[in-house]
Order: sequence, then C-alpha cells, then structure tokens
Amino acid sequence: MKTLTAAPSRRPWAAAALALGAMLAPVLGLAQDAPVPDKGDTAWMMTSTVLVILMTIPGLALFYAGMVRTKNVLSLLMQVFMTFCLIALLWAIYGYSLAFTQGSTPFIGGLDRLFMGGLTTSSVAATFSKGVYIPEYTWFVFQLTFACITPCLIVGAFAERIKFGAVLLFMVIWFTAAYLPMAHMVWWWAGPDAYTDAAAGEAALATAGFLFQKGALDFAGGTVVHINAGIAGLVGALMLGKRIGYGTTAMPPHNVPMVMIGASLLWVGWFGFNVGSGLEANGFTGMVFANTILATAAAALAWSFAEWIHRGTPTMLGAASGAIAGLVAITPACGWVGPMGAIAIGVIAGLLCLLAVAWFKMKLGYDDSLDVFGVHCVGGIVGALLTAVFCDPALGGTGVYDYVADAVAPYDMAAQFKAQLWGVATALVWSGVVAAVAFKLVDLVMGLRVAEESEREGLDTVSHGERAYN
Amino acid sequence: MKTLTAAPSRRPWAAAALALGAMLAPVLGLAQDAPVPDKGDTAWMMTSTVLVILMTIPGLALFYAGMVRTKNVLSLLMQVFMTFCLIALLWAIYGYSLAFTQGSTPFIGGLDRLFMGGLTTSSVAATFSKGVYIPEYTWFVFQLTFACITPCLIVGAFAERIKFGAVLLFMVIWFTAAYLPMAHMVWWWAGPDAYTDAAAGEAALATAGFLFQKGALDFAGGTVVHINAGIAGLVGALMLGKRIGYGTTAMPPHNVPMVMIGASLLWVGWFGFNVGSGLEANGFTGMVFANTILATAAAALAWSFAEWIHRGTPTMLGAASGAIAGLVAITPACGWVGPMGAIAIGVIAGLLCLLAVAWFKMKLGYDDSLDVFGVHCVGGIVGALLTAVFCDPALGGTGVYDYVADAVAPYDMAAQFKAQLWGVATALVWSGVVAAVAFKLVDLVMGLRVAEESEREGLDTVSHGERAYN
Amino acid sequence: MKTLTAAPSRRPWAAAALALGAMLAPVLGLAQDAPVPDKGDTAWMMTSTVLVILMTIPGLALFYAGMVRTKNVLSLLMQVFMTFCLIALLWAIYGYSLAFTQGSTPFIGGLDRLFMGGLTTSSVAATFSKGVYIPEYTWFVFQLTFACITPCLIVGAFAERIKFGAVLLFMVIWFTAAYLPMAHMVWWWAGPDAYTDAAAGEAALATAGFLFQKGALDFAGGTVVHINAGIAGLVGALMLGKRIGYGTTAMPPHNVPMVMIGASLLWVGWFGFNVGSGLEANGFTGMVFANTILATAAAALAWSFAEWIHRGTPTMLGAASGAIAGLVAITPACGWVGPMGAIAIGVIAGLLCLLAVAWFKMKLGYDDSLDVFGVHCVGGIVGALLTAVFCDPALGGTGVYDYVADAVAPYDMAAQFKAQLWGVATALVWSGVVAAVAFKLVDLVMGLRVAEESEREGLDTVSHGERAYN
Amino acid sequence: MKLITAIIKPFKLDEVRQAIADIGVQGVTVTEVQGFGRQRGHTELYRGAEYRVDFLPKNKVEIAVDDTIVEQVIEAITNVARTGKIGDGKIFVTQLDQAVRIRTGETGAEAV
Amino acid sequence: MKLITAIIKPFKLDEVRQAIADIGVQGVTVTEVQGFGRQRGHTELYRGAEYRVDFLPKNKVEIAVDDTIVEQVIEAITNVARTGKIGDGKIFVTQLDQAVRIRTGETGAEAV
Amino acid sequence: MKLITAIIKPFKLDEVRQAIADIGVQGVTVTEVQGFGRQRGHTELYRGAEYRVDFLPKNKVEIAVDDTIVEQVIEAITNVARTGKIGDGKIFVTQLDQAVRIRTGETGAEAV
Ligand SMILES: Nc1ncnc2c1ncn2[C@@H]1O[C@H](COP(=O)(O)OP(=O)(O)O)[C@@H](O)[C@H]1O
Ligand SMILES: Nc1ncnc2c1ncn2[C@@H]1O[C@H](COP(=O)(O)OP(=O)(O)O)[C@@H](O)[C@H]1O
Ligand SMILES: Nc1ncnc2c1ncn2[C@@H]1O[C@H](COP(=O)(O)OP(=O)(O)O)[C@@H](O)[C@H]1O
Repeated sequence: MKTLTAAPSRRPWAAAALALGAMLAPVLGLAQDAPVPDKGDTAWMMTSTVLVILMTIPGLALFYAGMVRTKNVLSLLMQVFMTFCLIALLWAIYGYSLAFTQGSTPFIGGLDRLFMGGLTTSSVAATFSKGVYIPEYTWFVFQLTFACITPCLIVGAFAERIKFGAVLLFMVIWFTAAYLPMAHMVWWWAGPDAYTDAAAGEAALATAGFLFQKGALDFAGGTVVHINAGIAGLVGALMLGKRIGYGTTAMPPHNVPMVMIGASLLWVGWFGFNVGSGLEANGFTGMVFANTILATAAAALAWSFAEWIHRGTPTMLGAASGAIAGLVAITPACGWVGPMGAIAIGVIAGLLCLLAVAWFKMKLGYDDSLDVFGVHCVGGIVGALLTAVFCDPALGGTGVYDYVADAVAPYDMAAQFKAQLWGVATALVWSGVVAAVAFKLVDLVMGLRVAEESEREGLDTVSHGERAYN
Repeated sequence: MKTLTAAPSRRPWAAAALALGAMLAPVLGLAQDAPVPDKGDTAWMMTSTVLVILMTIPGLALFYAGMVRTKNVLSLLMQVFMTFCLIALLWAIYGYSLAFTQGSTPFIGGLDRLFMGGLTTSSVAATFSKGVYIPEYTWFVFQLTFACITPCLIVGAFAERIKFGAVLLFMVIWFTAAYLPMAHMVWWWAGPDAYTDAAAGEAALATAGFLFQKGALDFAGGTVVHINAGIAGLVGALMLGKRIGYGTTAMPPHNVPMVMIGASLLWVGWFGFNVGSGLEANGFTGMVFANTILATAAAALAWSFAEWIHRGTPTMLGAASGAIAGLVAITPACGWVGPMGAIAIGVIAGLLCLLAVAWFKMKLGYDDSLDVFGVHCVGGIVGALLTAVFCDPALGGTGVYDYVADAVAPYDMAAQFKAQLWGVATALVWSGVVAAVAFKLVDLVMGLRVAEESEREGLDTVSHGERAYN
Repeated sequence: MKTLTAAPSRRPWAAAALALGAMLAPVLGLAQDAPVPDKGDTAWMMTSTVLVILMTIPGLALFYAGMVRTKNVLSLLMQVFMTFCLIALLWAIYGYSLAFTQGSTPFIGGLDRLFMGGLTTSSVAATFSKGVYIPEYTWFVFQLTFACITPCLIVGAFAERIKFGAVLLFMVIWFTAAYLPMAHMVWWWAGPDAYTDAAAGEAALATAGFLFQKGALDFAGGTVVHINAGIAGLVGALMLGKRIGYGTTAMPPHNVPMVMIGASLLWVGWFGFNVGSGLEANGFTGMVFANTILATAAAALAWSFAEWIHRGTPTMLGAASGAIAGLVAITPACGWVGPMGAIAIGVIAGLLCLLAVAWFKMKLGYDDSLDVFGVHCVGGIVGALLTAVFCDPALGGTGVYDYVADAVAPYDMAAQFKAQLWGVATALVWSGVVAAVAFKLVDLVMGLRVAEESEREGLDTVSHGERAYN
Repeated sequence: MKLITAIIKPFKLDEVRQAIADIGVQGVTVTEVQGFGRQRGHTELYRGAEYRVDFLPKNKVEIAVDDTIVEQVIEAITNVARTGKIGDGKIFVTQLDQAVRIRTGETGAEAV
Repeated sequence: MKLITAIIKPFKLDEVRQAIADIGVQGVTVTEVQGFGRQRGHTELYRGAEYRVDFLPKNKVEIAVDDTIVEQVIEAITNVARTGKIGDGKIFVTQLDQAVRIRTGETGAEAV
Repeated sequence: MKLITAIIKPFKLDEVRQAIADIGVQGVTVTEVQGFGRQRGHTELYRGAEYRVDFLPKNKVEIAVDDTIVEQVIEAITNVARTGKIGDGKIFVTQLDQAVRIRTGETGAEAV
C-alpha cells in the first residue's frame, strides 16, 4: 500500500482549522493511480542527501576541528562523528515518526512510523508541486541528514572542555525534545494535493505543524536547524563556563587550512541542503541554487572587506566565517527571494554576524568557543526576518503561492514579518529552555565538564586516548 | 546497432542450464524499439560513479596514508593513485570485456569488448527491472571504478615495506586473474528481460556467471570487492613479513584527522557504490541508501562503545574503523535487507571486526599494517553470510525476486546460506591462491621488499624522492 | 514568457553569415508548447555544478596551497576563495549577460541579462540536441562556476609574492576584458533548433560567437578556461618577476598530501566540468565521462613513468601534475574523441607538460610558481590541437554533427586543425594582451608586489594577519 | 655570563616569559621538546592496541644572562613555573664563555 | 654535574632511553633536530626539478647527570646508538654549574 | 673544544652553513626555535579578535669546534647572518668538555 507523507512547508495558509488530515493518507493510498516519483527528482534528492552528509562528515567536523587547539582536535571530530551516528539510529527508531507523521497536537507527530514501520519502497512523500511525489524512503534519508547535522552544530559552543559522554547524553535529550518538535511545527503539512478547494485547504492546514499554521516561512531550516542549534549552543556555553585561560591566552585555530576545507565542504554540501529542500529538479531549484551561491559569496566578501577596512587585513578565517554566515542566512530564504535579494541578505548577514562575534561576544564575555551562537543563531534570525522582506515580489521575491487559487497570493510584508517573528521566538524559547533543562540533567547525572588538569592536557588524550598528530 | 550488456546479479536462479545466452544480445539489438535509458537513472549512475571515484581518490588514499608514519605517507598515496590509474586503463583495454561479456565458461567473459570495441553511445546495459536500461557507457565507467578501488584496498596490508614497482606488477596480475573472474562469476547475467518464461529463464541462467548460477547474493560487492581484496591482503602481509620494529615500537597513525577525512569520504562515496549498484533512482534505491547509512552508524557506535567499555576511551580511529567495517558488511546486503536488518548487521560487523583486529591479529601475530583482512575480509564474510539471514522477508528483508513469476519467491534461508558460503569460499580460495602465486612471481622478478635501511628511512624519500611535509 | 539562451558550441558551421539570430529567441519564446526540461538532465546539471564548485573550493585551493611554503598557505587559499566569491557576484551582475546573450558583434554579448533581468524559473537554455532544453537558471549557475574557476587558476603563476589587493583588482579587469569575450566567442550560438534548414542554419551561425563561426571546437573549455588562464599566468609571472631566492633555495611544497587531495578533488570535480558540458544525461555523456577518466589516468601514468625512467623515482607531485595535465588536455576534446583517442591525448599531454615544466621553464628561467603556464596553457594547446586529430571518425572520434542534415558530416582534419589554431591563437593573443595591460594598470594603481621583507616573512601574516598552523 | 636552560610545562610559558621580562631580561629562546622523567605519560589506543607514550611535551627556555642576575632569574622561573605536581621541570645553568649580538657585533654582557 | 648531549638517529631513541634508564638516569629531554655532517642527505624531486636535501632528521637527547656516571652514560649511548654507518651522531659533554628541580626547589645532584 | 650556538633568522640558514663549511667545519645541528627579543612579532586576527604573537621563528645552529677556529667561525656567522635589522640573533659560546663520535668512538677534536 502506498503511503503518503508530508513535506517541508512552502505554503503558509490562513490559520483556520478543520480536522481532516488524518484521512488524507489512506485516501491517497487507496487511489487507483498511485503517484510514481520522477526519477530525475529522485536522483537529485539522493545526490542532495549525499551532499548533506558531506557537509557534516567531514565538512562540519573539519570546520570545527581546525579551529581548536591541537590537543582537542580529535574530540571535536569524534563529537561530530558520533553524534551523527547516534542521531541516525534515533531517527530510524522514533525520530522520523515524531517529526513527520500526523500527531494529535500541532507540536509533535505520532508513532505511525516507529522503527520505520509502514515505510516501504513504494510509499511516497509530497513535494511542493501538485501531483509530484518523491519516494518516502528518499525523503526519510534526506531528512535524516538534517536531523543529524543540527545537533552536531551545537558542539562548537562548548568545545575544548566538555565530557564526551555528556555530549552524547545531551544530544539524545535535545534531539528528542527540541529538534523533533521544531521540525514538526515548521515543516509538517498535508502536501499541496490536499488543497483542492478553500474548505479542503483549511482542513488540511489545520493538520499542519504549529508554525506552519502561523505562516512562518523556513525553506531549508533557518529556524529548525540554525536558530534551534545556535541558541542551544549559547545556553551550553553559559552553563559550562569559560575555558581555562579564555581571554588571557591566545587560542588560535590550530589549522586554518582545515577550517577552509571544512567551510568549503559545508558550502558544497549546502547545495544539497538548500536546493534539495526544493524536492525537485527544475528551474525553481535552479533559482534556489543561484541564491545559495550568491548570498554566500556576498557574505564572505562583506565579512572580509569589513575586517580589511577595520583591522587592516582580511583573514581566511573571516572569509570562511562569512561564507557560513551567508549560508545560514540564506537557508530559510533561498526558495522565497530573488538573486538580488539573496545578495542583500548575504551582505547584511556577513556584517551582522561579524559584529556578533567580534563585538557582542566580547561585550558579554561568554565563551562560545566556535561561535555557534554568533554565526548560526544570529545568522538564522537575520535570514528568517529578511525572508519576510525579500520574499516580496516587488523586491524580486517569489511571494507566497496559494495552492487553492493556484496562483501567487497578494503579498503582505508586515503579516509575513509577524509570522517570521513567531518562528524565531518559538525556536529561541523552546530550544533554549530544552537545552537548559537538558544540560542541568546531564550535569546531575555525570557532570558536564572535564577536570581542570584534563582540560589543560587536552581532551584528545584524556577522553579518546589518542593524539591527532604523531 | 544497440548492444546489450548484463548487470549485477539480483536474481539467483535454480541452476538448470540451457545454452541460449549467446543469442540474447543480437535478438534485443535487432528489436524495433531499442530501449531508451531514463535520464534520471543515468544522472544518478553518473553521480554514483563520481562518488566511487571520490571514495578512492582521495578517500581511501587518505584513510590509509593517515594511518602510516610520516615517512611513508606519500608511498601510500602513490600506491593508491597509481593503481587507480593503471587499472582504469587495463579496464578499458581488456578488463571490461573479460568481466562483462559472455565467455565460453561461467568463470570469465569473452573478448567482444576488447579495447572497448562495439561499445557505442547508444548501446545499453540491463538493470534489475524489466524494460529498464542504462547507457552501456555509464555501466562501463561505473564498473571501472569498482575495478579500480578493489586492488587499491589491498595495499594497506603490506604498507610501509613494499617496493613500489612490486605493487604495480602485483596489481596487474591479481586484477587479471582474480578480480575479473570474480566479477564475472558473481555479476554476469543476461538481465531480467531474458526471463520471459521458465524455459527462457533457465536458458538465461545457464549463461550467467558461476556464482550467480549458484544463487549467491552480492548486491554491491561484498564478495567481489571486499573478501576478494581482504584475503589477498592477508596473503601479502604473510608473504612480505612484518615491518621492522613491529610489536616492539609504537607505530601510531601520523595524522588521525586525515584518517577521519578518509573514512568520511569513503562513507560519502559508498552511497555511489551501494546505491548506484541499484542502477536506478527510485524507492528501492532509497532503501539501499537508508541501509547504507544505518548499518554504518550502528557499526561505528558498536566499535566505539566496545572500546569505551573495554579500554576506557572511545577513539576516533576506532569510530572510523567501525564505520568502514559497517560499510563493508552492508555492501553485499544493502539491497536485500530492511533497515532494522541493516542495523543488526552493522552492530555485529562492528564488534566482530574489532575482535579480528584487536585480538585475532595479535593472537596470530601477522602484520596486516592497516587491517585489510580484519576489516574488509572479515567484514565482507560477515555481511555475505548475514545477507542470507536478514534477506528473509520475515526479518524485514526483500526476499528474492522471481523474474519469471514476477513476484517475490518463497524464501529458504538454509539454501541461501549455502549459496552465500559458496560465494565466500570461492572468493577466499580463488583470490588467496592467485595472490600467493602473484606475490611469488613478483618476488622472483624484482623482489617484494625494500632494503632494511630504506624501510627505516621511509619509502617516501626512497621510492618517491619526496617528503610529505616540508 | 519563456526565454531561450544558447549553450556551448558543439556544431561548428561553415562561416556563411545571414542576420536572423536576433529573431530566434522571441520566435521560440512565443511557441505554443514551451520546451519543458527533462528532470534527469536538470538533476545531472545541478550535480555537475556542485562538482565544479568542489573543484575550486576546496580542490584547486588545496592543490595550490599545498605546493607553496608554509608561510604562504593562507594567501593562496584566500586568493582562490575570494576570487571565487568576487567573480560569482560579477557574473550575476553583468558577466552572464555579456557572455551569453546576443551582442552586436561576435566578440561579446549584450546587456539583456544585466542583474539577471529577464531570467526566470521557467526560462530555458538550449542543449546540443534538438528539442532538449535545460532551465536557464541551471545554465546560469553551471556557467557561473566556469567563470569563477578560470581566474582562480591564474593565481598559481605569481604565488608567494603578489599583493592581495592587486589580485582582486586584476581579476576584475581580466574577467571582464578576457574571460567574458572568450566565452562568448567560443560558446555563444543559437542552439540546434535554429538549424531547421540550410538557410536558417547559416543565419543562425552568423549570430554565433567569433570562434564558433570559425568552427573551433572546445567542448568544455580548453581554450576559454585553460589557454586563457595559462597565458595570463605567464604574463603575470614575467611582469612580477621571480620570487626572492628562486633558483638558489629549494622551495619544496609544504604539504604534498594536500596537493594530492587537491588534485583528486580537481579530478572528481572535473566530471562536472567535462561531462556537465554535455548538458544531458545519456550515453553520449557516458562517453565524455569515460574519456575524462581515461585521458587523466594515462597522463598521470605517463608523467610518472617518465620521471621514473629519467630521474629514478616517480613522485606524488608528478602523478598529481600529470593528472591535471591530462584533465586539461582532454577538456576541449572530451566530447569529440573516442576512448582510445582520449588515452593517446592523455599520454601526449602528460609528457609534453612535464617537458614544459621541467625543461622549458628552466631554459627560459621565468618563475611561474605553480606552473600555470606549463600545465594549463601547454596542456590546453595540446588538447585543442589534438582534438582536430582524434575527432576524426576514422580514429574513433565522433566527427562533427551537421544539424541541418541531422547526420555526422564528412570530416576534414586539416580544416579542423586550422579552426583549432584560430582558437588557440586568439586566446593566446587576446588574453595575453589583456593580462599585460591589466597588470600594468594594477601596478600603477597600487603596485603588484609586496615588499621584500614581507615576501621573506610570508604573505600569511603580512597580508592576512594569520598563520596557517599554530 | 651564564646560560640558564629551563624545562617547563608548556602552559606556563607565557607566565615565565613575563616573569623574567619583569626582571629586565630582554630575550629568550624557546624550543618545543619532549620530556621523559618521573611524570608518567598517557596511554594511547590504536585499533584496540595500547601504546604507552612516555614522552611529554615540554618547553625548553634558554636565557643568556649576566652573572649578576642568575639567582634572580632562577627564582622567578621557579616561582611561576611551579604547580607542585610532578613534571614541573628543571633549571640547568651553564657557563657562557662569550656572547655576540650578530646585528651589531657587540659582545659580552651588552650582547644579551 | 655534567650535561650530556647526544645527537642520534631517530630510530635509536627508544633504545637509548632504555639503556640510560638501566643505569639509573631518571630523566631526559629530547629535541627533534636537523643534522648536517659527513652523511649525505637524499635528493628530492619537484616537478622534474631536483633539490639536494642535506639536512637529516636527528634526535638530540639531553641528560643532566652526576659527574660519577658520566662515563657510564656515554658508553651506554655509544653502544646502543652505534650502527657503524656514517651519521650515527655525536655525544657532547659540558659542565653544569647548577641544576634545580622546579617542583621542589631541590638543587644539585638531587635535582636531576 | 667549544660549542658555538647561533640563533639566526631562518632564511639565513643556508648561507651560514655554507660559510662555516668553507672554514672546514664538517657538521652542524640545527633546531627550529621560537625567539623572543627586541624584535617585535606580528599581530594575528581571529574572527575579529586580535592576538599579539611575540615569538618569532628562528633557527638555532649548534657547532662543536676546536678551540683554534672559534673566532673564525664566529666571524663567519656574524658576517653572513647580519642584515643589520633588529632580530638578527645571537652567538653563544660554551666550553665543551668532551666530544665523542658514536660511530667510531673517537673523542676530542677528531670527533667533531
Ligand atoms: N636528568 C635529566 N636530564 C635532562 N632533562 C631531565 C632530566 N630529568 C628530568 N628532565 C626533564 O624534566 C622534565 C620533568 O621531570 P620529571 O622527572 O618528570 O618531574 P620533576 O621535574 O617534577 O621531578 C622531564 O620531562 C624532562 O624533560
Ligand atoms: N661539528 C659538529 N657540531 C655539531 N653537530 C655536529 C657536528 N658534526 C656532526 N654533527 C651532528 O652529528 C650528525 C652526524 O654527523 P656525521 O658527520 O653525518 O656522521 P658521523 O657522526 O658518523 O661522523 C650530524 O647530522 C650533525 O647533527
Ligand atoms: N638573553 C637571551 N637569551 C637567549 N636568547 C636570546 C636572548 N636575547 C635574544 N635572544 C634570541 O635572539 C633573537 C634576536 O634577539 P633580538 O633582541 O630580537 O634582536 P637582536 O639580536 O638584533 O638584538 C631572539 O629572537 C632570541 O631568540
């Protein structure tokens, strides 16, 4: 039997509710002509999935490991690698089900897909185009990679001082209580084919996730991934405290080329992340592609030139950081804005993230080792809010599509901005609170921080019994 | 004229023989409507091919080079790089023809495609679905990458002591006498369209490779690639003898992050290897994708946790090794088992390979420098045998498809297990013997091992006139 | 409204001129059934685009950075990274328009796509097959990556001594005055659907770029990318002068494994470059794929064996350089020659580039730090000229297709060779002159070279305020 | 003149340098070394095989000083480099026959 | 006290350390150095251009010992570090005026 | 015998080695060190935060020589290593009690 699963939100709908959602899947499942996915779309989605894996291992792992001191290189690599593996299994066991099936509240999904039950090689998932589907298995692995990279982002915030076991335990809790609900709230919907007429559309919308219903736009995960992880990182940095010697001794990246490789692979992989989120291979995804490259280039240039003007030299670390800031900011926006809007978002994000990292962090004095907050949370917020601005067709954006009318709806920037604020605020509060509770719990169970002497010696030998270089 | 070439075995068939195979290609070639490959499938196959290249250069090369001492880094990189290049040419000249055309015995193919003769941009190769074809050129390059990576795997076993010329000469012999026959025996068949009725099916089967006829299942190369290379490695390690200082001086990996990058790229590329072996882009390949990620994650966790419990710290090298063990083990199984079966295979392979590497190797005292046997051969055997277990539809597997009945056939685990044992045993014996003879020959011609002083100085300066780092 | 854009030249046409080109786009734009791109083609083109990005960042950046001394590593990484970002923006602003729209001369395009105006998610670009189109957005980003990597190639020639600001300013000038015209001259044409009959074909041809009209074949950029960049590099090396200590002190690569990673990623990414230039996913692109792998393998072997015979040891740096030489040489030829022709081209290019680098450079005494001229320009010329040889169907090549007759035209090697010479000469002269003027200008504005003391200290700390390794 | 050679824990380097600068010593030369002594190293694990690593990273600080301040320098180093835990390191003092400043050719006490 | 400085081939380090530990020396400090001497280095090839590399990797082992065992230590090192091939290295002995153990402040023979 | 220790700018190493070889010194041992002195280091930038790096890369060249040529060697080094800019480095001379060539067991002047 074909099953039908929903896909990321592209159509925010007026928040009228009517409980029909539960019926959708079976109805479509019974349909005579079950939708057959296009092999071109499927090929691209598999490629995209591979790219998101590349982003994480080795991409993100290298980006982070290059920035720490030689004695902590392997600890970062291991935290990323093991978190990735752990979450992959949790995703198969219960994560996918809780994120992407219909639940009884708009905050979390149900248990229909526990242990991947009911997921077959012929079940399909909806895209953003009516009548176009991709294999549900493809959707499962694509979203698995999103679920895996997000917790990995957090480890940069408390790098060089946390216990390895504490990382893993924290990840299990945070993934379950923060990532899965956020993914469901933002991306769960019934798919475009449910929007046959106004009544059906309202009914369908009522079954969607909380923030989808609010109309918040998040094309590829600005809220679900970056704000979500970024605020959890800040909470972690605050709760673990500063590294020994922070602020008094220099802690330069041990290997800047490694940072550059990591940043480049993140960029390369991000095309899977952003463009893959379009779920098809067509002209529209071509635009998403262009946005992803242009915003990033603009942000890297903006950060570098700002450094150049302000400090006298543009640094490689700055260019890499700027690129990531641009990637983060364009993530929620990439399917909603035009290329010139993307460039504008990139420039703004590059400058604001630099400010966050170089000034705001100094000002407040927290030790977010690798700037998870400054880049991912700040960049994510910038992107989420600017999406409302540059989505405007008047500014070259796509506007918001009305699946009932099958046309682009009139655009209301103020309303959209409010919807975006809903998304940002929900992510900040929900993930922040979950992170705080989770760190507290882990602290009680096993303690968060390694002993001072271990921190001095470095986590590689202490926690992993190895040295990076011999 | 269109030509038709066979593709990897997915349908083991009762071993009755009837010689019709030779007629197949011409018959189909003459057909009015020559099959037109789907561009989505073709796109995915090209992507997969690129991924398998990425696995080898730089993936495998880095995985290996990171594990040796600084003075031998380039020797490993060169052995992998040059073997890759050399085999690519041999594949074009005679390899492809001997592996993937009809021969006069079920052990090796014929000479129809010598120098790629007859291979045109419009000739096609069969997939596992009736009526679905891919361009033969695509099949040619996809299989080229398999032929190239397999010999490269072997070099890890005798790293840090072999002559460079000896590596190349050995590779030519082993590739010709072990890889090509194994590939033909396991993967050569007439394609599903030959199975029009029972008689035709039997006739078609009689033209297939030896192990295909035995019904051995090997989705993406557990036997052809991993057991094959792994046993050759063991033979090499034994025949070359131990490195100077082995067992008395520490020989830690010179660069663990490089190992991690290598392992990650192997994982990333392996999606081309495994999923590409599905030859299409659909829901089924989506399942292969999920299996490949889940088994690997499970194996990496299993190895790491075992180390953690047993030695006190989980290592990055262990996590990377576990991931490779899982990838190896899921390779033969990935198209036959369900995701929960994949996780089980991953856990078992992770633990058994750790045992092989940490206990069995110590016990026997051979010096398999980078554990080619312990990871590839042991992992390959575990995967091959467990395929018979978890292929069972009762355990979430796919069962075996009967192309005549066009339905999944009733599953007989014992019979399948026996077929798998045939595959394992054939690979062990055939490749083991060929490797022994080949090493002996090379030893006679030019000697296998560098002088003691050269070994102490390191192969980089001695064999390549360079140092890795300046 | 659908818009129609042209694509790279595969059909050189007798140079009769008739001005109808301007009408083409509107005519097709008005057609009832606007062409719908195949999703498989689109998927492959997006993958190819990602691959070309991977070639540049981190591929080319690592290839170059590994070859310089420790004190200049970041300067190379930054020059590549920032040039990439800068050109991406310029491409969006005016580059694409000047390269790929109809201009009033056959040397440069027009302003129709300034700021990407008129480029929509439903506009399409022609391929080499009648009736087959890809989304124009996809074409835009694919070509963006070509425009970005080409200037990056140049930085190797004057590495370790140039001011960072001078690099950027030079790039803006050279990209505008050399890259854009060359791309237009070689690749701009009306697309195959314009060739409905002889008259229409002649009319269409008259609207094509200058070298397209000459009949010069350049499948994926031997002229536009490699000769173009290589000669600019030589001019730069000459105008900047030698590095301090050149010829007297050893300047070995600081990290050969990094060079190997870079070369491997270049190779991997080059499949996007070459195969993507086929614009479709079919058997023909399968052949392009095979050519790209075989020529490269042959060239790497040729270079290594020559070194082995001549100097006693084959080096990793040599193998990597040989591979790049092969990739460069097969670039213009990959869609025109058969696999055995590709192997021949690889061998010849490997040997000639080695000669250029090891002998010619010594002889003339210029300091082309990373052999941009010796590898890219020489390899590009070798490839361009040999294209005329091995394109011959008698030598296994494809011949040249006649879109009016819809058949392969009779092949005239001498004529084709002359056409290729036109391409080579135009690139050498045009780019050489532009480069000389550009360097002069930049020298006047800000000076080209850093102070002697800065050069001694290294560009990393001087120009970027960072060190690569800490 | 004397050459004072101190083997110290690396994370103490900045403090040591500061301390002797406070006394008026204008230059030092630092080398990364591997120390082997009473302090035990750690165990490393490679694919299940354990290796004991006995060499620990240390910094060797060399300071050429006039005889008059030898004791002061030794005391300063001892004070800031001491953690009281095993492995704090050693200070060695040797006689320096001559010192030359390459830039100026100055010799003796003026050179250091 | 004396400071014994031995320049040895790197692969002999473990044996040397063992040999002097057997005599009762509790600590050594090791530095990676580049040696230039009668032993010829190798040739390196970069894109066809050949460079002669004259510097060879060596280990410098420094051992502070009481005068009484100087000869013993020298002999032990000479014995195990000798391969008989050119490049085996040197042993240098200098006078040590003073030694201090930072941890305890002990000086002289107790400190080493 | 004397042990001459020169701290020099790295790019002067080849010249120095050449210069002393010309005098007839057959061997030297070189160590990469970090120097701190009157010469100021550079500033490094990491994500907007500036760090002053005071340690500069130098080469330490150690040469054991017979007393007779000490002055000659010092002069040779001083001549070629001098750029006249701050940071050119130092030469230190210490007494060498003994020297042994491991390969042969030769001692004294024959050993160096
Ligand atoms: N006899 C020695 N000669 C040279 N260096 C020594 C000697 N003994 C100790 N060291 C150096 O001093 C360091 C600290 O010595 P150790 O015995 O571990 O602790 P402590 O100095 O607290 O007694 C060692 O790592 C080594 O570098
Ligand atoms: N005069 C010297 N001063 C300092 N170090 C020296 C001297 N001569 C030799 N060495 C060191 O000893 C090492 C071995 O010397 P070498 O002349 O090559 O062989 P051998 O010791 O067998 O005669 C050299 O690599 C160098 O590090
Ligand atoms: N007192 C000292 N003891 C040991 N090394 C010193 C001393 N003074 C200077 N040096 C070394 O000499 C190098 C050059 O010294 P510096 O004061 O910068 O310049 P100059 O030698 O031109 O006066 C320093 O980087 C340091 O390595």
